[in-house]
Amino acid sequence: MTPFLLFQALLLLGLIITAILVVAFKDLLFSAIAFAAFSLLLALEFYLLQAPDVAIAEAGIGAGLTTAILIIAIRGTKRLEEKE
Amino acid sequence: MVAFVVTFGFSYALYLVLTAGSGIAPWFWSSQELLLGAIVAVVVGLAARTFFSSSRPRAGLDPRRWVRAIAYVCGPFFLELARANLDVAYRIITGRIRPGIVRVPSGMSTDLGVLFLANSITLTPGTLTVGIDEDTHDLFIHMIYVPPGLEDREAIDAREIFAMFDCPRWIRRITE
Amino acid sequence: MNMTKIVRTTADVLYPFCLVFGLYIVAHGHLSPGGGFQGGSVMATGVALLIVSRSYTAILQRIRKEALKLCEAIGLLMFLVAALSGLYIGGSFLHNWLAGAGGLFGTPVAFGPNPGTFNTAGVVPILNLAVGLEVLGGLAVILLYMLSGLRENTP
Amino acid sequence: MILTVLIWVALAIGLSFNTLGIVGILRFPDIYTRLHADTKCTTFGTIFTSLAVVLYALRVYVQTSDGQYISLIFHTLLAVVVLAFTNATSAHAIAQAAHRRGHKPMPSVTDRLEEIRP
Amino acid sequence: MTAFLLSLPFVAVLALIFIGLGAMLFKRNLIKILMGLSLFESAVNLLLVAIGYRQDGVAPIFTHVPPHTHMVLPTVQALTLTAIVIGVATLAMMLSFAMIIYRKYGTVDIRNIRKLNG
Amino acid sequence: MSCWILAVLVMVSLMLLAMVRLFLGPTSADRVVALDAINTLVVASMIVLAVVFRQILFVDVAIVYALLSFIGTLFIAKYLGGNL
Amino acid sequence: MNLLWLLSSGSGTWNPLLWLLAFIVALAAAWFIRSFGRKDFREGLQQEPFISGNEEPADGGGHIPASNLYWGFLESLSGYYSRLIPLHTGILTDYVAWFLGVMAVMLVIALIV
Amino acid sequence: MRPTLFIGILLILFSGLIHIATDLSFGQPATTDLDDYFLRHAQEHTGANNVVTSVVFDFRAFDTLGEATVLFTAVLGVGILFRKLHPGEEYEHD
Amino acid sequence: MATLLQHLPALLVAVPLFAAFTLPLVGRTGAPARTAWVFLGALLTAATGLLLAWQVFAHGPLLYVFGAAAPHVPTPMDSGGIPIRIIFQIDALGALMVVIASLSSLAIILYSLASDSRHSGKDSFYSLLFLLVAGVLGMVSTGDLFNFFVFLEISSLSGAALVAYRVDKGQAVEAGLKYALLSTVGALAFLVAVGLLFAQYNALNIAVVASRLQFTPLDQIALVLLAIPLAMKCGAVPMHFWTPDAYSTAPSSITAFLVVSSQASLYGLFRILFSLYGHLLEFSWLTFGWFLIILGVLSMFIGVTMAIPQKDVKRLMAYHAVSQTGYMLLGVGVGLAVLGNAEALTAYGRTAMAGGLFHILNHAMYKGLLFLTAGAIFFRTGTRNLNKLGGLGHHMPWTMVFFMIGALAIAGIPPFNGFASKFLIYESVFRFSPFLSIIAMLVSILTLASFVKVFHAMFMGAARTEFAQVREVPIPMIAGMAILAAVVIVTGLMPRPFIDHMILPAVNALVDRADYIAAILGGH
Repeated sequence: MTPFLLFQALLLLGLIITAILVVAFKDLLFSAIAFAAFSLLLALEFYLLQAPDVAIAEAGIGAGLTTAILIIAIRGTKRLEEKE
Repeated sequence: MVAFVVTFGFSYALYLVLTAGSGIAPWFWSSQELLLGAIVAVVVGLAARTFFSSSRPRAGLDPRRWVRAIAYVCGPFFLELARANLDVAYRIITGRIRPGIVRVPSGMSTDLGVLFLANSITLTPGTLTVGIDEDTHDLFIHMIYVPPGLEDREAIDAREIFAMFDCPRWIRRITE
Repeated sequence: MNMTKIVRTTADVLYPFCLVFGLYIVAHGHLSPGGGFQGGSVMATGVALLIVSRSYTAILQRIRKEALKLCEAIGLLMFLVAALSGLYIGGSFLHNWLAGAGGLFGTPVAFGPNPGTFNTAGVVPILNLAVGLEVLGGLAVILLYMLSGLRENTP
Repeated sequence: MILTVLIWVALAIGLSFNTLGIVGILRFPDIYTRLHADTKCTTFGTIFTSLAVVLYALRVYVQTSDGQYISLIFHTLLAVVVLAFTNATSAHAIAQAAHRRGHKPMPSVTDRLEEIRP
Repeated sequence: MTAFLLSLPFVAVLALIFIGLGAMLFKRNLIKILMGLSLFESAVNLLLVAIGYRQDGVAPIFTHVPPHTHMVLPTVQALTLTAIVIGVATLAMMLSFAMIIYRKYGTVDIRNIRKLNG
Repeated sequence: MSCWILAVLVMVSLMLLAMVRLFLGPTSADRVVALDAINTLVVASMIVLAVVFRQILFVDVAIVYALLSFIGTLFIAKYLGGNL
Repeated sequence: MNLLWLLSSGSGTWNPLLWLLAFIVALAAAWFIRSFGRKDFREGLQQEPFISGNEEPADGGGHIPASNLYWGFLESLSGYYSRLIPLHTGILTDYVAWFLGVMAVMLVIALIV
Repeated sequence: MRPTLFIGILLILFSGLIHIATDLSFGQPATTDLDDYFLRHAQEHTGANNVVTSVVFDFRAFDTLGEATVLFTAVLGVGILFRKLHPGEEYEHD
Repeated sequence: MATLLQHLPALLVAVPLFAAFTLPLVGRTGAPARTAWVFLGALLTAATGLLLAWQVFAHGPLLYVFGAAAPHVPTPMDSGGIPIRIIFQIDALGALMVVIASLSSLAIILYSLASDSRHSGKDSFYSLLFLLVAGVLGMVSTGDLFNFFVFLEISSLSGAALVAYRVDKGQAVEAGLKYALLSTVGALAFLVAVGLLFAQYNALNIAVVASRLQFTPLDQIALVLLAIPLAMKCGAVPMHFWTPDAYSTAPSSITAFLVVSSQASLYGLFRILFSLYGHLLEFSWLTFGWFLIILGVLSMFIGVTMAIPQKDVKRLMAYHAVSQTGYMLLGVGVGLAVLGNAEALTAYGRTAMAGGLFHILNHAMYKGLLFLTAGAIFFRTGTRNLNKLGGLGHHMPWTMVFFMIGALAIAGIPPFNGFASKFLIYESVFRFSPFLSIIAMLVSILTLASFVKVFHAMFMGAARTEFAQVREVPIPMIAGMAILAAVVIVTGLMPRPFIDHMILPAVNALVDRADYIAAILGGH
């Protein structure tokens, strides 16, 4: 159990938690926020896997612009999911 | 034109900071980086001159302001920041809070000044800029601990919320 | 509607910063992490910063959509022309004919770890710039289009 | 040697402030006070961790006089400055949006902003 | 157990793929479905990067590289870059579709978007 | 050297803690606060990881991060304020 | 010449030329029969057509709409269609589910067989 | 009925795709000749220190052209969706 | 000129891309300039494609290495015998698809110059059309897995955008969304498979991966993940639901090219199954051969039975497209099922595959023609509802003739080209399994019945007053339809030269996997 592995395990745990949060939230805005957090952690994971190019791309495109267009789309539609 | 020069200078300085250490030992920058930085700065200057330094562009030409800005960030601002953090840490640990939103006339006339003051306030002593009156440049500040008696006053002078230094004056000297 | 003056001023200050940093990333794409996409997306974020800090009508007076579209088209055509230039020289489509040939970008680099100089890598910096321009224009125009759609969605 | 100790100290300060910030986020009762904890403590903690990195780079630079550590220092400083700047502004933006949305500062003694905005 | 730990990123990839697919199958809201798609996309990106990782490798950049012996595989990173940009393009377009559908149909519930059937 | 990786481990754990607020936060603004905290921590850990990996150039990623995740926060704030 | 036209499948052959010839012959026959018609026919001279003793409804009313064609076919296969058409729900999730389902089935087949 | 079916589909898919996690070894790629070629020759062939960039813009530059095209496609697609229709431009009458 | 001929595979993609990239700039100068530019682009694209195909059929497979100093040497000297760059590998099968795409694109662009002349957003429309063409051309000529993915995305994104072109009522957008989402999910599954293959063999070139393939469980997963999305994209039955939606709401010219696009996916499917995974053990041949056969039979039968009750003419034709795709899957599936059996392969396997591949060409032509006639009807009458149409034969004689040619061809009436390919399929499949052949014939009969209905509903009957203003469509539309009709008649009357010089080489290119690999890696 090297620190690297532990670190990665924690990070991947965080990734999975945020992914579940993205799906689980009923409010789409919360989902978008969780999605931004997911992108952040994913970029950190890329960084950890020695892929800085990908990390920058994920940072710029995933965390920044994807959140932006998600928010615009949520504004353009409805914020709350319908009840089942 | 002035706006372009200011933006050009800012961009060039930024680029030089980014590429510092690129040169061979006695030189900080290699010649290529200097040239490329100039090109980049010209492009950015053309593209961003109407946004950067939209108000009072001539003020940006004064080098003393830049020096003062750096000095302010390293000196008074950082110390205030440290103090504020100790304060907030104390509040976090003890949970002793008394929050409220107060009105602070900033007395700044330029946008940049308001920005600096607002960000200083947000980062420094137990305070957070919540709103701004667009015309009078009055700031609405959320304080984590409103000292008893302060909440009754209509407006609070900006100097009172900084503990050690007269930050508004510093900012005024930088930006106005 | 606008956001507050503080945010607007921040956006104004950060906009040249984003552009400089994006161009830095684009220009150093062959030396440091980054490249066309990354730098382009950073620059596009700079534009997005302006877009978010103002209302849609206000931003259309400051930024021209046509200019961004032109940026995109120029980037793409630059890429294609650089690709076809390899064909003209006698190699193939997308042949990196500048690399190692001397001249502006043709300085060969030493093998192994080295600090790197800017004027290497042949066509790669040109392609980086092309893609950077394209991504800048493309992402910004997408945002503007979606915002324009937003205005029609709200009654 | 002194630099090493300083690095340790800076790192410890940074980490403890980061921790305090997160604890504050979890502990404080309403959005504005949480913003206080977030903006100030994590920014301050990051400044100190970055300071540790800067000190480390300085130490290595003194030993090896390798130009890349200069760029490490500058880039770290730039990152911190940008982070502080954007954190402050985004804290303001969030606070303003929350207030406009109608989140009252829950335990509060006064709310002057409420008075001018119907 | 050790093997499991060593292939942790792949486990995470698998989990993310199924979270994304689950969102696409069980959610009714179009935006949520697109978020699930995006999660799937991210999982694929993570898979691509993870298969290129080498134990103790360094990033494949020769500028200021520390004196290591081996680097991680560059090709998959290049592929991932392409995939990321393709992903954001796809997502932007599909979100625009969703906005227009809301404008025309007044709903983003997937059960009601079925004028074309039979 | 291990102090750096320890610091990163602590920061990743803190991210997981901040995710609690992301999950709990009653309003979306609280969640944005948590996102902001995660963002700051990611930048900090990226800076530290650059030292861990001895890859100086990795700090660029941190700058991109600090610069770009701001845009997502602003979009969310604009949406929350009802301005978008 | 023959090779150019002849299409062989290994067990049978087909010559499009012959079919073309047959068509041409048929056309010729048709033309031939048509030439027996009255030369003095003009538009509008003919009687109004009758359908089952009734006059033809005006303006294409005698045209049978497409839905009414093959009514008997659809009726006799109604059991089949009542199962098949509801499968085409138009719901996006179902589309994805069918895709994933086929993928799952093939995955099992590929891994087990 | 339907959710059960979906869960079944996902379970079967999972049982198949679990091989991704069990068969691939993290950190030890099986064969690396292509990437070793890139790592060895990228500097000499393209003069770029960043091998990823040299792959993206030289060895696999055609993918990059395609990717830029995808972004262009998305821009055109979004534009075509939000375009202003001519007055009276109508397509479907039923 | 000689050098340009040498670079044809690159120009094949570069010309439509160039046209697409410049169109937004050219379009600003005015409508005539745009029309001229579009026409020129279409002409050049088609010319490039046909020239390239001619080269391939005359001189054998073409290789093109992107970015190399010598574009025709697949492996550089210092790489140890592996290709490192993206390689276009166009053999006879690819050339067949290039011919199809070139011919249809020319006809379709000609047609759409008139049919879409009154709509807004034309710059983007033609740009996207060129991008779609470029995507399809790239898909059928690339020899690289990831590059295939990229072109798949280009074609599906531009296709989705074009499907949603008629935004005013929202149904087109719904169809576009469905198309885009399913394509994206499929493409992502494809990408996972590419990742799995890369993780094991560290190669992306199809030939290299094929030469290294060991058929581990991961390879089996990758096979499924590669094959199913492509089967979905070509509209095979349990995953065909997007097809009628997208085909019925898109502009007709686009629909005609979407057919070609889905056949490019079919090409990808065949390429994966034969060239990449062609050396599997025999049971897997049988498995995947039967997989194709079952998909084919299901597609044929369900497609045609779903077509009969339709009221929307384009939706009906879309179901027929599904049904016709079944023939191709059936023919090639029989070939795959007997791939390990050399005797059966020579006896009827190759014939079946020839039928299937010939059907691809024929189907693209006559189905394109049919969709274009449906578009012509819609262009003049403004409705696609069969119950509202009638008596149009009085006003639109040319359209009626073209429709008749297409309908007879799709129903497999001699001497049109549909019969030529169906004949090959019937005869060879009968020797494989008589039952399948009988189903195929039954489906053909049902197809004829269905088109009799359409013909009756659209063209027969007395002239109606509400269509009194309807005239024949403009010349460019007739020209576009005439090109396709001419190809239908020529391939119908003279199938033999096509079979001998285009289809059988394509069949051999599929079956002889070693040649495909040897073209890249050298030796046998």
